Amino acid sequence: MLDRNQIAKRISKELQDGWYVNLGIGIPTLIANYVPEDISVVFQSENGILGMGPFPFEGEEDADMINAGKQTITAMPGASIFDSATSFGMIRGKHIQLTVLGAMEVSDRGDIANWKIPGRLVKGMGGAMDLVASADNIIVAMMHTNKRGQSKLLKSCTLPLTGVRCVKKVVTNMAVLDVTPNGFKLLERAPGVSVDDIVQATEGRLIVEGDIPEIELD
Amino acid sequence: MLDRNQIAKRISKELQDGWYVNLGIGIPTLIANYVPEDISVVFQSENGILGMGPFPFEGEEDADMINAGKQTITAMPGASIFDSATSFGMIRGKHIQLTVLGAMEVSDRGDIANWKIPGRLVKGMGGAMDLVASADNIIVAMMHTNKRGQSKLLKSCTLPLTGVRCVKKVVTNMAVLDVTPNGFKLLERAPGVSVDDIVQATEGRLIVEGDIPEIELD
Amino acid sequence: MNKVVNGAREALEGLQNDMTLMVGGFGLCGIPENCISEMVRLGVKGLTCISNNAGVDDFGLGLLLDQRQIKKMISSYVGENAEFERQMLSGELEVDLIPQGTLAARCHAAGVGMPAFYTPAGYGTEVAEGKEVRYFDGKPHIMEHAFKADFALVKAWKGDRFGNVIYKGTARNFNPLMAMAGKITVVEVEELVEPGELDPNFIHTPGVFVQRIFQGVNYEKRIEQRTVRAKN
Amino acid sequence: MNKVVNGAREALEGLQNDMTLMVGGFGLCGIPENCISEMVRLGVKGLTCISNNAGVDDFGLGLLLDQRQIKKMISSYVGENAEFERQMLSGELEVDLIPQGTLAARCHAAGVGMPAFYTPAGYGTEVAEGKEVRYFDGKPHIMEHAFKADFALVKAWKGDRFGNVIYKGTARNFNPLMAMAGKITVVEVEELVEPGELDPNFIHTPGVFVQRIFQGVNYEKRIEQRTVRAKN
Repeated sequence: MLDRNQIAKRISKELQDGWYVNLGIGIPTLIANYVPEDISVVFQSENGILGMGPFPFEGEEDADMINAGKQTITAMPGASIFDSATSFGMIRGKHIQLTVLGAMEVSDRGDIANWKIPGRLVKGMGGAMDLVASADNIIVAMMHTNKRGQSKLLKSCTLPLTGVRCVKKVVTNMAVLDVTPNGFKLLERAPGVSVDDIVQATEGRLIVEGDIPEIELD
Repeated sequence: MLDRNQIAKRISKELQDGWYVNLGIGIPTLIANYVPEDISVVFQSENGILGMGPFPFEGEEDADMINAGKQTITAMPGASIFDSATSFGMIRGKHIQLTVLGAMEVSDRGDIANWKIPGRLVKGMGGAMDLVASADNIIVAMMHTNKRGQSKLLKSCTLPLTGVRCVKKVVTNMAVLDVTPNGFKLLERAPGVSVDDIVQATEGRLIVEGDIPEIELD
Repeated sequence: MNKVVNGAREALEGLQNDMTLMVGGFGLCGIPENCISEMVRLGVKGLTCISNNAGVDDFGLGLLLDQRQIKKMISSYVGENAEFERQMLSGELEVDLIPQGTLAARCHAAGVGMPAFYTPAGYGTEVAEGKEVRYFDGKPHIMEHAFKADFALVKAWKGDRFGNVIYKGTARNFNPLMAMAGKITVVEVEELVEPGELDPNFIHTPGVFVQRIFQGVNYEKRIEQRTVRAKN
Repeated sequence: MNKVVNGAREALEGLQNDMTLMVGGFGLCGIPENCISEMVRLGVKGLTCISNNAGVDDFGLGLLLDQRQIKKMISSYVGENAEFERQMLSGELEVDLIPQGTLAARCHAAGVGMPAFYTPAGYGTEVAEGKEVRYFDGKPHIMEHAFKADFALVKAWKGDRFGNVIYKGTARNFNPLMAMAGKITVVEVEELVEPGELDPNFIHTPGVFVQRIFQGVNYEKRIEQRTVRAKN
């Protein structure tokens, strides 16, 4: 099984030099810690900055410099700042090469649900619906099952949707899977996790072809 | 009869303190020379500047500072520069209080034709269609009749339209007229021009009520 | 031309019960603190607020929620304060949740005189319910409309008496969009400067969009999530 | 990340016959002089050019017209050169005239992923022929679509190797809009600077929109209407 940091590290291997990347809250945020040293990527925060840098040093926080998670941040050399319409213009206009989001459920057609649980307090979708409706390359980072052990990779989402047919890849604590027209295609399995374990933990259509290698983290 | 400068001077009396104003090419451009001293207005040029100032001094021309007529200009203190989408955003969004344009024909419903003569070379509408479709306050500055003595204030325009039901006021060499639901309403007549002269020179519906004062230019 | 007014009280003249307001800011970053305080003092009620978030319990729009001055919130992300939750769950407060990019675009559209546009955001979700769906290049989009707002309340960094303003850092966010969209746009700035002091080439909001401007006072600029790294 | 290429030749790699290009500038102000010269050298033919104007006889897009490289112009105002007139009247050149604000908005829409929008401009005129008309608040609007362009050729003042750029004065015009809208956006700048030299708070076009950037050479920056007043 991978932990949250290992999921982030595995996803960091998908990054390519020169990409602009939007990372959601939670596990996706951790990916910034694992960018391979030989490539350079630019992080967008949808509240209006490209070239988001690390957190400021203590005492250097600026209330006017935050990310979409409302955390204080810094700007890298070559950063740019813009309004929210331009920010989502970049997103809708497909200028961002990769979006990584958390999810409550993903369907084997690539539908995603990550904003609302009926009966519970709804906080809103923020920028998630714009991101999933627009980006060509969406990776979901999440646990394979929920706290009750039920699969989060489903035939159909049961929760209200955030977007339809948009997720391209899912990286969980158990596996790496592509979303294909015929369902989830198992690509890699976590160390110590068997194909059978994954079959058991996946409710949606699952394609297993040939030998499934272990996830490599280094 | 008014000359071109007098038409401009008469229209300048319509200006109000604090207004943002877009002046078309030709007679409208001359209005900038007659802004009353006790008011302040800001001129927009739709290629992307608010606060257009006078022409530069000889030797101080800047190829990167032009107006929509492609003339070299200067910027006033408090000017701002922006892209063409923002510029026409101001126009469509009704943030410009007055637009003054020339015209080939105006109808008594407020239609305007000023961009195309079939059979002649067509240069394009530039920003005129956006301006007339958007502005709430459009004044046309033109000669009352064409070179063959035919009225340019018509029942219906004969030339391809630039916009429909948009002109609010017409100031010609002969008269000042409002466009009302019942046609042109004569407000003022030029020195030496009789009401009868105006009736003769106006093909569209013309409302003449009571005494028509002479245009005052000072 | 002088759009300078003498503080928030004069800036909000004409603000009445049941009006619709745009309120700039993202979280607590770039919010019009002076205008919000003045609305609390005024006690206007029944407000509809278009704002990305709804403040926290004792700051930002939370102050208006606390006094039950807001009838409806139009936001993309809310619920970071307990009173908001209580009012929403009890049905006292109407909440219209819309995608953040659509929120931004609907403000922008209002400012630039575009009554409607098509966006892919929200297609296939409950956000699309009742809305026109249309395919462009084989991809479904939904039609969204420009907002209308009686007042836009905007926070900027510096501004001049013509209403030209600039923003600082990510405090820009929704502010320039809302500045373009209010019937009356009020801007509060940290520093009022003379016309000519701001470089015309780097104005974020041209004065044409602004009706009233004033220098704010006592900015708290509270930080919601103070995250730092240690210096070694 | 390095988007810097070694001049116009490298910047236009992949530019082929029959492509659609956006070309920045208003009149001769803010036009990509280096890219235009390179296109003449390349001899690409059958181009569709989206550009507010079409240059003059011996400068700007007039240079491409002269070599009959342009099949179609999409502009708001043209005909300031004799060869253009000749080609248009003889039917060699297709010309699509559209309102200037609509031209700007269709570029912007392309950049921000909005496939269509409604504008009042052109309603009731031949521009509206064949287009959907829709009433908003009782006022008629027509539906317009985002452009598509294989290349956007942009002229800026300064830029860094991430593609962040700023424009100078009214040479901005259509350039930032087109920069957002090209499948491949090429920016030529008067001065290439290091990342960090441009203030992040005052970038006109964030680098994310730009694929290739280079420092141009030999700018002529011709003035179309030199208007001055005498010093006394």
